Amino acid sequence: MTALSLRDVRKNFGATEIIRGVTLDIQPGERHCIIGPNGAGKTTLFNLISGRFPITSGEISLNNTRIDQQPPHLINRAGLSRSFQITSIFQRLSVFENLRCALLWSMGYRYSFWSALWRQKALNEKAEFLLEDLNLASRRDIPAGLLSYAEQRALEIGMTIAGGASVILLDEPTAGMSNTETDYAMALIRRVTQGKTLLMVEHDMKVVFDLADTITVLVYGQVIASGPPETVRSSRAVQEAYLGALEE
Amino acid sequence: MTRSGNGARWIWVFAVALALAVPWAFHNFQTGRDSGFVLSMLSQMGMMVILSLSYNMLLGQAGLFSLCHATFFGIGGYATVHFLNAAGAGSLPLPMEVIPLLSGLTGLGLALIFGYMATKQRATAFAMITMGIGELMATAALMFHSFFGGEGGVTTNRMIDHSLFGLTYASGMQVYYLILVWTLICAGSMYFLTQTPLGRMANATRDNYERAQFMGYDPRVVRFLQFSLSGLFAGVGGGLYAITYEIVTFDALAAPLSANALLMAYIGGTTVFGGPILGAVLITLLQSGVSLLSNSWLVYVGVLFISMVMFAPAGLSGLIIAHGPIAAAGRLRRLTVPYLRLVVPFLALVLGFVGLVELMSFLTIGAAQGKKLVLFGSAINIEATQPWLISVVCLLGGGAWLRWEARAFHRVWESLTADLKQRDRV
Amino acid sequence: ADTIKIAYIDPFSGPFASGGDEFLKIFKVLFDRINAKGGVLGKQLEIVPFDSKLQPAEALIALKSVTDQNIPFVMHCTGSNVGAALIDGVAKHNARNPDNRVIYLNCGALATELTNEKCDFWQFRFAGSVEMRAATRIRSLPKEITKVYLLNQDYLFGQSVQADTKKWLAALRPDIQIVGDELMPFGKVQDFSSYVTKIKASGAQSIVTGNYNRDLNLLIKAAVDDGLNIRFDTYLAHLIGGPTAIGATGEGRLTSIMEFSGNVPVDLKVPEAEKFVTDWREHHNTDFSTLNFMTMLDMLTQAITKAGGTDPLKVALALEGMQVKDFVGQDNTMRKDDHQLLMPYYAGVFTKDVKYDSEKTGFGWKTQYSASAADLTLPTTCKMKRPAS
Amino acid sequence: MILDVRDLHAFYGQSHILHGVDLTVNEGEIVSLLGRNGVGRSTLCKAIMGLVPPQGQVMYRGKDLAGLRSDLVARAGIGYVPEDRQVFPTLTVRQNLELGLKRAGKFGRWTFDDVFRLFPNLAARQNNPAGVLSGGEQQMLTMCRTLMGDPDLVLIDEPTEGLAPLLVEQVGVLLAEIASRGVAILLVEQKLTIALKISHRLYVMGHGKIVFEGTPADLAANADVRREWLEV
Amino acid sequence: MEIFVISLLNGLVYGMLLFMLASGLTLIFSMMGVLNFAHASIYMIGAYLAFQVSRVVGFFPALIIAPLLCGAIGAAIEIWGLRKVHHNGHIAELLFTFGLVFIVQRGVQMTWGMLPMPYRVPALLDFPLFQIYGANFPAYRAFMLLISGGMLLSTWLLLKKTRVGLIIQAALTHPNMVSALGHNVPMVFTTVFAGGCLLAGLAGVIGGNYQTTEPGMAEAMGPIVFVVVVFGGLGSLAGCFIASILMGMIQTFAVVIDYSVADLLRPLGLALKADNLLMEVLTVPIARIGALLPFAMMILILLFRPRGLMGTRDT
Ligand SMILES: Nc1ncnc2c1ncn2[C@@H]1O[C@H](COP(=O)(O)OP(=O)(O)OP(=O)(O)O)[C@@H](O)[C@H]1O
Ligand SMILES: Nc1ncnc2c1ncn2[C@@H]1O[C@H](COP(=O)(O)OP(=O)(O)OP(=O)(O)O)[C@@H](O)[C@H]1O
Ligand SMILES: [Mg+2]
Ligand SMILES: [Mg+2]
Repeated sequence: MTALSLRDVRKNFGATEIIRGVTLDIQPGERHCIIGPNGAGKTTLFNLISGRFPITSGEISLNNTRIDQQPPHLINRAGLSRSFQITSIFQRLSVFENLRCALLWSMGYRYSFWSALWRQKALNEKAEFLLEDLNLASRRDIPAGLLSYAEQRALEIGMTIAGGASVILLDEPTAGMSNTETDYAMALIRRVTQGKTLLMVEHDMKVVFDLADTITVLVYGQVIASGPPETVRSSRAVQEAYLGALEE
Repeated sequence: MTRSGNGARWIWVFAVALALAVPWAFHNFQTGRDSGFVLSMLSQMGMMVILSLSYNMLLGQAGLFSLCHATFFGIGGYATVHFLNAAGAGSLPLPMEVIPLLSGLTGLGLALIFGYMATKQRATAFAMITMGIGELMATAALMFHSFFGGEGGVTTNRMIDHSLFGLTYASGMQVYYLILVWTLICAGSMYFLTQTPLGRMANATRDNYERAQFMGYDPRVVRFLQFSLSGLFAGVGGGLYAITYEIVTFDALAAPLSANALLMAYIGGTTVFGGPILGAVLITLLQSGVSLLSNSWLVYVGVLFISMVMFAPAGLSGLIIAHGPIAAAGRLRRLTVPYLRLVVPFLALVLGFVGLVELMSFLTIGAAQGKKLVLFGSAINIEATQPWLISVVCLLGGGAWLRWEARAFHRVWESLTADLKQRDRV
Repeated sequence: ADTIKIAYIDPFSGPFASGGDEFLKIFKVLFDRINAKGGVLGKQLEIVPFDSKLQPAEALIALKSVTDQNIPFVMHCTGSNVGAALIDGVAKHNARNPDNRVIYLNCGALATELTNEKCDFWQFRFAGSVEMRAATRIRSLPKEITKVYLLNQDYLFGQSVQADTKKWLAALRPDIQIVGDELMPFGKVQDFSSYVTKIKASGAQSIVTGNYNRDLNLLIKAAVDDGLNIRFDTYLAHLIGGPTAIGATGEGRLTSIMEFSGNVPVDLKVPEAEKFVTDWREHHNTDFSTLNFMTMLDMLTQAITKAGGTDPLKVALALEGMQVKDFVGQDNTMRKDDHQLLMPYYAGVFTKDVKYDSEKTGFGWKTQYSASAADLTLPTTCKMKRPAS
Repeated sequence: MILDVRDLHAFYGQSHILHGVDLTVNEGEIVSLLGRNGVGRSTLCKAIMGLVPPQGQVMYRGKDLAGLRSDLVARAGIGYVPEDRQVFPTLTVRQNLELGLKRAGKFGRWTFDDVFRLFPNLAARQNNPAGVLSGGEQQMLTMCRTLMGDPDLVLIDEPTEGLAPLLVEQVGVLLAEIASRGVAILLVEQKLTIALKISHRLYVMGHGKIVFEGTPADLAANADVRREWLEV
Repeated sequence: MEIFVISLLNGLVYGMLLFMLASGLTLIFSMMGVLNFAHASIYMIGAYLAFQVSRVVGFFPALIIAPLLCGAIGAAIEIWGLRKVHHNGHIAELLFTFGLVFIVQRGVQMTWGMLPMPYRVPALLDFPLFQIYGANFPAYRAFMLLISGGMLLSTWLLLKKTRVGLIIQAALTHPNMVSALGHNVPMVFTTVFAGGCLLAGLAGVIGGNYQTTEPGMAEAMGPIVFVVVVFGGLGSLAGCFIASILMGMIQTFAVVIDYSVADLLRPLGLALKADNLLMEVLTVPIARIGALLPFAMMILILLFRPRGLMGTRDT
């Protein structure tokens, strides 16, 4: 049983093929990092998995159920949640409301227009708890759009994991963070994704090698290597295509 | 939070008390007669409050720019006429007080149908679909007589002789209180809706519909439900319209009323729940009040509108809210003098502008009527150069002066808010 | 009070403001004329205008304002939709406030039903109903016409015109064949060439139409451009702005049904009225055609005098059945059964061959046919409820 | 000295990105600006160009350009090659290049022929919409488009980002060619190799400030700086 | 056949008139994303100015002067108004133009009064050009076709062939980049808005005497032009052109069709009789609802193609 599995997934934008046959299996509980040069198609891959774009061909399944023809909200309900490379939060809502929104569906409120939010104790407690967890309690009532960049990223992560999905996709969660912020964010991610399946895109090699159980290298829409960090780091092809320039 | 929350509560209490008391301020205790005009205005305000609040469920809360909101208001009105006629004929055994609920359900019914179509899209495409729907319905209302009564509309008699409280609804006063109660019910329900999961997700899809999708919500369903519910309230508003005027014509669902809903919500401010109420009151005053004074009232509405968009995009309520932090810090007094300094040049500007517009319109339109131009209480000879000169001077001088004072005001404001920020940090 | 106030509700803003403004101008002159003669019961008449914005709801709000100010008379001349609302509003107000009644003086809401099914004791209509106009319209059609095309606006007035035209064609001119009968969207058609094509194909000799303003001007323009050589037998081409917009293209083939034109006193040889016309032309660019307004005010002042005050019920009773001679000496009667003014109508043709032209276009209305009040005494279906006292 | 940036600050809304940057470029010089992702190098370029409102001084040949509209900055003689390429996708390659010209038909140091000689790929595609070009070709196009405007100083932001090694070589050649025509370059780079190879001087940025300044040799010698501010 | 050919011609002329108005709107709408509700108001101003100017210097100079004046008005609106509300989003821009509609409407009434203006086709063009099935084809209509053809061509050239066109197109996707290449983007936007208003003004000059010049003319033309532009699709001049002609044709042909839905059902043996709303809907002949068809079509196309007929991006 795999948590997430991709079978020869392809994506064309017009005539150009961006994702050229990606096959990938992610085991439950695995921490899987995808690395690769800019424009390799990592974000596109996330977009395909999460249903933002339809795939051109191939197969994607979540917990052995096909999800590749489904709209994003159904995929989410099936237990997959993602974050965005470009921060994507509800700008005008307060931090607390952002988190509460992220909790709503999973706690069974659906489209309810008869239950008053302020009376939902369990919901509010959970949101407050998350707020503490994310270290955002002091910013509780500030519109999310006014948070600092790092705080927004933290909120983004918080909203992604709030719904309690079993498979989490994080797109460059630490992009634009300072070293200490990055360390903090990584600790947070480690903590909140305990026992979940994590698929993450990241450029920061320190983070990647620290966190990942498995690394996949994507170059021009193709997987050129996949395996435990040591194997990937020592792979010739990977060094040439991605790590080489850094390592001299 | 609690402090401003309490303040807000008192404002509501005050507003309700005011609404209860106002008609008596215009009551003539000697003759025992009410002011019908004032009651009509107040009643009109009541239904417009419902209309603009329900419109803001779309524009402000869900980010949906609808151009057919009057459709649901109007259909509620038409249906109510038929309900009232049936009730009057004895075939609908319902008391008057409950009938607006039926009107609302009619609005809801139609909103379910049109909402299903329109909410398929969002942004401009949504706006254009609703514009089309509005035009279709307005034209249909003129074309199909059995339900809409053509151009003459359909009439009814609200004295159906069936009331929970034994009221006849012959007098405008009784009708006004009926409207007030329903307005409070609607406003309360709409406020409640903003505090429910659906209301919150409407805000969320407004800010970022894509993210909402990745949280398990289908933004289209959110839009659809929000749209339908706003149709429900608009329908109630239309029902009250029918009860007040006892006639509904196609004007009740035509484009100008849709535009009015938009104007009221925007001018009042879409970001705060109560904003549209301010807008509804102001616009009703302008349309029914100022239009008694000047036939050029449309120009004033236009200019007010443009200046609001340019200088106060958050609307009246936005302007008020901006003072919140300063008031909370107890520094409001420091703004008194700067405000007072704005008043004189502002008045000069307004005087000049109004003067010029009225002189102009009297020169070309009014002069032919042989009416005397009465401006600010005194008759004015439009042939003389003097009034023209004064107006131009007021306009230009006031404008320049106001600009200058506005800059000074801006500096004071900036320093105040900067101060507050400083204090926040400490 | 030292003046007798008469409220006047009509559109003064928005796209239809031209009508209200023009009528107000006319009323101003007519009021001055009465006041110059000493007013009524020693009091001056004063007109108090209210903007209806051509919307029933606004008109009803204005009506509240009127009753608040205890103004006993309300005039209203534009829009049958507003007229219907006012009849209803006034009736209900009077029933609910017997101490503060008003009389609705309808000077131009024309739909026939307003003095038939919808008639009311408190409404007096001082303008010919569509039916009266239709009767005049059909009678004035020349003998040689055998094929007509009906084109009307798709709303209350237009439909009314359509129905009554057909009714009187059948009654008076069975020889005429209706080769086309059509309703067009009110104010929405930008291009009439397709209608013209249809009309041409039908072989009609005349378009009989209740269209006015834009809907008439564009129709005639399109027809003339297409070289359609046909008559335009209209109901309302003489309305303000019509002659200006139509201009030379209407010469000799445009006709209209009107209450008055500058050339009527010339034909009838009434120097006093002719002088009024020449005075008018000196100060105004538009025509004076609403003689019925003058008749209305004459009747109203006589009724007030007879009632000895402005009590609406007494004035209303005085108005019922009142007979006066109008400015050009013709008989006018306020019929008691339905409160419809029985008045003469004139059919005029647009031509250079007149003494007084219209709107300084060089063309004016030459009377071709006139129908007297007696001719236009048509049956009514009105079943009026009359107040007990 | 062609460019002298002094105490430059910049913000995105509430977030303070540049915290007082000082930096100079001499006539005809190639200067590299290094640093990790997100330290604010691109923001510096944008602030110089006036695409982000700058606070501080941007002296260009003795004139302060800070706060000017970006088209005026460009007309003063600074060219800008953004990191995200920003080709105009619906326009053809040739039209893209034409837009680089400040006035129609007014060529300076660079002509269509030059460009097409240097990059035969572009010549072959000159009538294709730029949107269909490969990433590498788009990068070439962006640089050439800026050069058509005949700047005396170009700010080039990560020209080798996401390019295959072969193309990276070609970029090196182009940079040399640019410098040989007397144009000064401020090169923002992540890849040390190319920067060390071609630049005359280097700056390293960290947390919105300049944390190191020196020659390539200085940097090569200073392992601390490399470890702390550059390597992963 | 006869009716068909003539209707075709009529539809073409009307379509071209629509296109004259729509071209300016589509320029503004698709370039700047501004839903300019005041477009028809500028059209009206154009007609009035043309009337005023032509009284002094004659029609043909007015044909040039009036649109230029409208362009100047447009530029002023952009510089002192629109530009300032731009950062508040499209709704603010739209509401701004909404306010303008009121002001222009009353402003025109205050300046020229309420009545139609005697603005007529110049004598030089007031003759039938040729006859078809006995119907005249007036020279002025040919002149209109010529002008609108010219507008199509010049808008197309402007967009495709000149650098202004290139800059506008480029600024749509990457305004900052265009600016960094040394082009003054705000000025380009002013130019576009002014250009759109100029086209509206030109349409006013032509439409003002083809139809009538009166204070209601803006309101009459406003909605239908929006329909054309949205139906055609944002950013597509070709779409706008096709939509104009299509709408012209639809409305023209609808008038000629006297059938209703009930007529279609009758041969199927479904004789309907009742006096209710549904019956009324079914028995309305197409000719009566001609004016509604464009709106219905717009709704339909947006439901299934939110970018319109040939739009390059979502509306
Ligand atoms: N909607 C689209 N239409 C056309 N091309 C696209 C689209 N989205 C992405 N691309 C192209 O697909 C390629 C891969 O993009 P993607 O965003 O997946 O890269 P990435 O690996 O996430 O890069 P980065 O590390 O910069 O985030 C790029 O060349 C991009 O231009
Ligand atoms: N439009 C924006 N709004 C808010 N923050 C931004 C924006 N653009 C960039 N930032 C943030 O500003 C900081 C500096 O960004 P900048 O692009 O200048 O970095 P850089 O040094 O060029 O890095 P890179 O290697 O990613 O190009 C980063 O934290 C980035 O996330
Ligand atoms: Mg990415
Ligand atoms: Mg960068």
